[in-house]
Amino acid sequence: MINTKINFCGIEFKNPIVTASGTFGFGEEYGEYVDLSEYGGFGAKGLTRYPREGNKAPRIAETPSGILNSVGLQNPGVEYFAAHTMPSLKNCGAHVIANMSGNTVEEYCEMAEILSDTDAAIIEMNISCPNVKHGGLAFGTDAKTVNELTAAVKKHCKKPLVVKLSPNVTSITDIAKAAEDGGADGLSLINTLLGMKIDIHSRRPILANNMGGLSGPAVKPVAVRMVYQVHQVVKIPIIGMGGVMSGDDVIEFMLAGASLVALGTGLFVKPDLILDVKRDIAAYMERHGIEDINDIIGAVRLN
Amino acid sequence: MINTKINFCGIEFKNPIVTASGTFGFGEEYGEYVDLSEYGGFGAKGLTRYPREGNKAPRIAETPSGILNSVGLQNPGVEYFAAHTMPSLKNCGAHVIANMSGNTVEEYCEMAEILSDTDAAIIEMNISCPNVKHGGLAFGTDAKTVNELTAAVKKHCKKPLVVKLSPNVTSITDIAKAAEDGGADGLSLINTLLGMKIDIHSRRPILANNMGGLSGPAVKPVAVRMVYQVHQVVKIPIIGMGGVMSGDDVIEFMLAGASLVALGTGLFVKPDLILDVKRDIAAYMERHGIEDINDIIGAVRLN
Amino acid sequence: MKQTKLCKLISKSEPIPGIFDFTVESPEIAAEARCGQFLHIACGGGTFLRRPISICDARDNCVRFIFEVKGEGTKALAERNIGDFIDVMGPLGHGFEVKPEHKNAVIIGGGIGVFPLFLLAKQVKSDVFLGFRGKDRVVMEDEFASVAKSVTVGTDDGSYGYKGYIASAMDEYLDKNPCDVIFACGPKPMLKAVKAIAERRGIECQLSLEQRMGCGIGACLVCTCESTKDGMDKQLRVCKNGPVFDSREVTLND
Amino acid sequence: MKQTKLCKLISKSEPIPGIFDFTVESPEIAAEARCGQFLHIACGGGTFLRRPISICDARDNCVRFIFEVKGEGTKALAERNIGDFIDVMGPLGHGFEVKPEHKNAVIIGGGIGVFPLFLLAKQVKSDVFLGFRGKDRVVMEDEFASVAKSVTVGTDDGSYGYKGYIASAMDEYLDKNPCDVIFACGPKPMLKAVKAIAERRGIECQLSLEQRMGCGIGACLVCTCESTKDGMDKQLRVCKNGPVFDSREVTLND
Repeated sequence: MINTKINFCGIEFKNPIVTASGTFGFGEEYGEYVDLSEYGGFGAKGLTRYPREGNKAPRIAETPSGILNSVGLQNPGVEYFAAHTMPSLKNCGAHVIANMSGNTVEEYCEMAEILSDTDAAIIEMNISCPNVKHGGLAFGTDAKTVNELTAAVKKHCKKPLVVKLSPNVTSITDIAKAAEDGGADGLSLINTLLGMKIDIHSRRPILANNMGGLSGPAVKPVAVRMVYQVHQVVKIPIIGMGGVMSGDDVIEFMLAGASLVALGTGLFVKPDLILDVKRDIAAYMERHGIEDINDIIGAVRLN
Repeated sequence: MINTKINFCGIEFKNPIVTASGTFGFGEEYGEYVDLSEYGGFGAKGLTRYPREGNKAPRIAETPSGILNSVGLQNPGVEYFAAHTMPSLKNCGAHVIANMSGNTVEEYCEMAEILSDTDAAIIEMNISCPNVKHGGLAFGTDAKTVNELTAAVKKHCKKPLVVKLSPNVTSITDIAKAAEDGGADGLSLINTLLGMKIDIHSRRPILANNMGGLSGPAVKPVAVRMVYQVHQVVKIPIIGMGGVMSGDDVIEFMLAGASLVALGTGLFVKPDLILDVKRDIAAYMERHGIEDINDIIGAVRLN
Repeated sequence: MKQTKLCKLISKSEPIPGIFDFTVESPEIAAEARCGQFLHIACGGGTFLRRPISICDARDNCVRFIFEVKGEGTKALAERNIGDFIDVMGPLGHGFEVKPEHKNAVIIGGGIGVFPLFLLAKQVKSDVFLGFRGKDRVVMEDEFASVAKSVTVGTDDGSYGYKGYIASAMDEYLDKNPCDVIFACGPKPMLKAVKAIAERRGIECQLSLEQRMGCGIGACLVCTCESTKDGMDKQLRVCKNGPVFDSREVTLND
Repeated sequence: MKQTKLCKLISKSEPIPGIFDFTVESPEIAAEARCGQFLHIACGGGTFLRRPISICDARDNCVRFIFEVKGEGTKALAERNIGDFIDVMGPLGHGFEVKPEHKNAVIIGGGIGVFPLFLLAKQVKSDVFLGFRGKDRVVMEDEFASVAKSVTVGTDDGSYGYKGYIASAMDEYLDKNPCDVIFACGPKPMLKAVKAIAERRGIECQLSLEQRMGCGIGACLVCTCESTKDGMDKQLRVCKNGPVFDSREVTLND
């Protein structure tokens, strides 16, 4: 009998498969294709302190083996989520990873408090947002800012705090260590790579927001590399993501160092991807005589 | 009659199509498929001060819509190039863009001097190399280092100096401005994104060097974004590259701000890609009534 | 649970150049399909995302959809052969709502926007207006004629039928005839004109919209259109709240 | 100028499960092809790079190649139908060198490494050794028998023919027979064994190597193998200097 249970930040996940925030709504739509209890957990749509309408459309552009998106954090706000959405998910059979984005340190702290009083299992903090009080530079691109933000939020957070890292940085390991030093209980990576696609006939970017985040299989090599690098320098566990399309991809992220792995853009192609993934993982474990999936976390050996 | 001539750093290119260093050898092999005179110019294999054997194989791994490579700068050294290779290319009908990588500032300066006395049209400086005297951090990831390196090399360089930027940085515009302030005559971007691919069965990275550079259509949205961002903040011209597979892709890079556009990994799939590209560009110009290709450089308008 | 389905391609034609008329076998989709809904199709050819393609007809355990080759995905789809299996999600979305009070219905379609209206036209005996760029792009006229009260075809260039925008033909018709609902699908300028006409005349109007889509089921929030409401209801999901909307719900702003 | 070619697939079979035997039409490639050279094939199926596949035979304006389905690319290639056009570069690389002094030639192949040896076997009357994992993986025995002096087939598991590694069968043969050249293609452990045997016996030996490739023509320097020389000649290009090398030129180190 193989074990696929993972203890992540003290919480038991029945399997290592979760979903990436922003690709899965609040579970309702994909729940019509696969029972949510098939997942170890799922990442809920990114929340902000107050409701947001998001960007104008088009919000998506297809690229080779990937997509650009710029939804702009359309969401009903953290209070609505706490009062209405989370209660309805209480018995869905999978852990809910709430995801929050803030304009200021204060907003992050307030959201952490609100989410701490819900049944969300984990609070994931998206730090790829512009820091409004400091010229709009993204929180996630400066190690000191990440450290201070994490430390501040941690004081208000009664749930495991996972910091979601932006890949648009010179040194992912510096940012990861800063988050760990600030008290993060876990890390998730990678968020999207910033990209742009131009319609050559109209001479305008396809996205109404001009630029957007690249995700999908195209970014997987960058994601695997960053998960590997981060796993080498931190002790806290990692949620790996970036272009997962199969169970083999999940295994690759786990070998690189991820304890949990998120499906994301791949769901748009295969809404029942989790079923293939679970079958492939079981086959891989059997083929290689692996009894406990925890044994493969970070088990890659360099050449 | 349409004009496709581009004046780049004072040198006239008969069309904006060049090739990315490292994908085209020294022109010999692809010259058997398409006469080199079809190209505006071509980027020669990256040179180092002394000959290098490069990394062990495998040096390539396929990824979704791209490849990882880690050749490790195998090359006969700059002196061999100056004495033997460049003379044989003198009448090839296209400008040669020599490309150099150094371990130290001094090596870069010596190479610039040696290459200045050849018939290379342009010297392209790859700054994605580890700075051996400073803990091995890549020159290209720190703006101050880039500025100082560029200024130092510029003093030894009698040809237009183009600095090739690494995309593995938090702010590509900071690095670009640092190179411009240091005296760069032009910029080329993007170099490859650092990535990794693991063989899940052997649990080892596919590349003997473990990590490698991601190129191909997968990275095009990142490349177009960076070319656009850099074009907004510098006055010097840009060679754009990253996943070009068609004339439409060339146009996209030019709209984003590139004056020349390099074919690279796409050549592995279509060795005669330049012919398709030139045909598509002519068709685009005709369709849109564009008489001078210079009119589209940086002509994207934001939404 | 809903599922993606591998549906066998059983008939294929190219009624006018670049427009492909496919019929696939799927008793489940055929039974569920409502007029105005769409399929989300994995086209192959190295493209990543599925392509939303409207349902044209559904009967005898089969679903018919007609699409234009616009890019790599639709090109690859067009190259499929009879007997091949096509990976389909659907039927998806909220289609046209036919109500008992719809006694005098008008259907108006422009270009490739006529295809999603056929199943509706079979269901509601209507006066149908079909607009095309020119005579060589006219398609499905006879099929609509076989199920409609009347069919008026127009071409922008006047090469066939009514000369000018088809919305004008409809507007002239409405001057003299009763109408309690307009169903429309077509390019945005046409939809804007139809919306304006309907609102000026106080006629209920249902519009089928297009937007670049991701998941197709309402989870990813990329295919939004702007509603006339504010706050959290400002952005509606074309794939889930639509693709068919009451014209008073949406602004049609870019 | 050299060109990529769109070659029509004119025959296709699957002699053993997962191994596909293709023949494409191409007078140019058929005329140019030398034994041991390869084709660089755009397989489709969303894969990016071409796949190098050795030439098995060339005659009557046609080229034959046999490949194993190993991943997405070869899977997509295997799904091509007769009449389809396949995008091919080639013939590429430096093949086997047959010299007048090769009076007593031995050919040894292992697994899918037997295919690149067939055109050679037609050209040089040889004693042929073919090794496979087991009886159910034996392929092309009859074809080699029809052109060779002798054919010895072995299986690792002893289920057919010589029991054990085929290099050992060859070594035993060489104890009793003259030989002035060995041509080999197969998995690396087999090549290492053959190289050792040839060098111990002082027999010329030509090895066909494999490596993950990029451009296929020698420009990108990714498909290197380690030579026995130093400096700039340390890394040889499998696609251009090879795929066939004199065994004394290469180390076969990983």
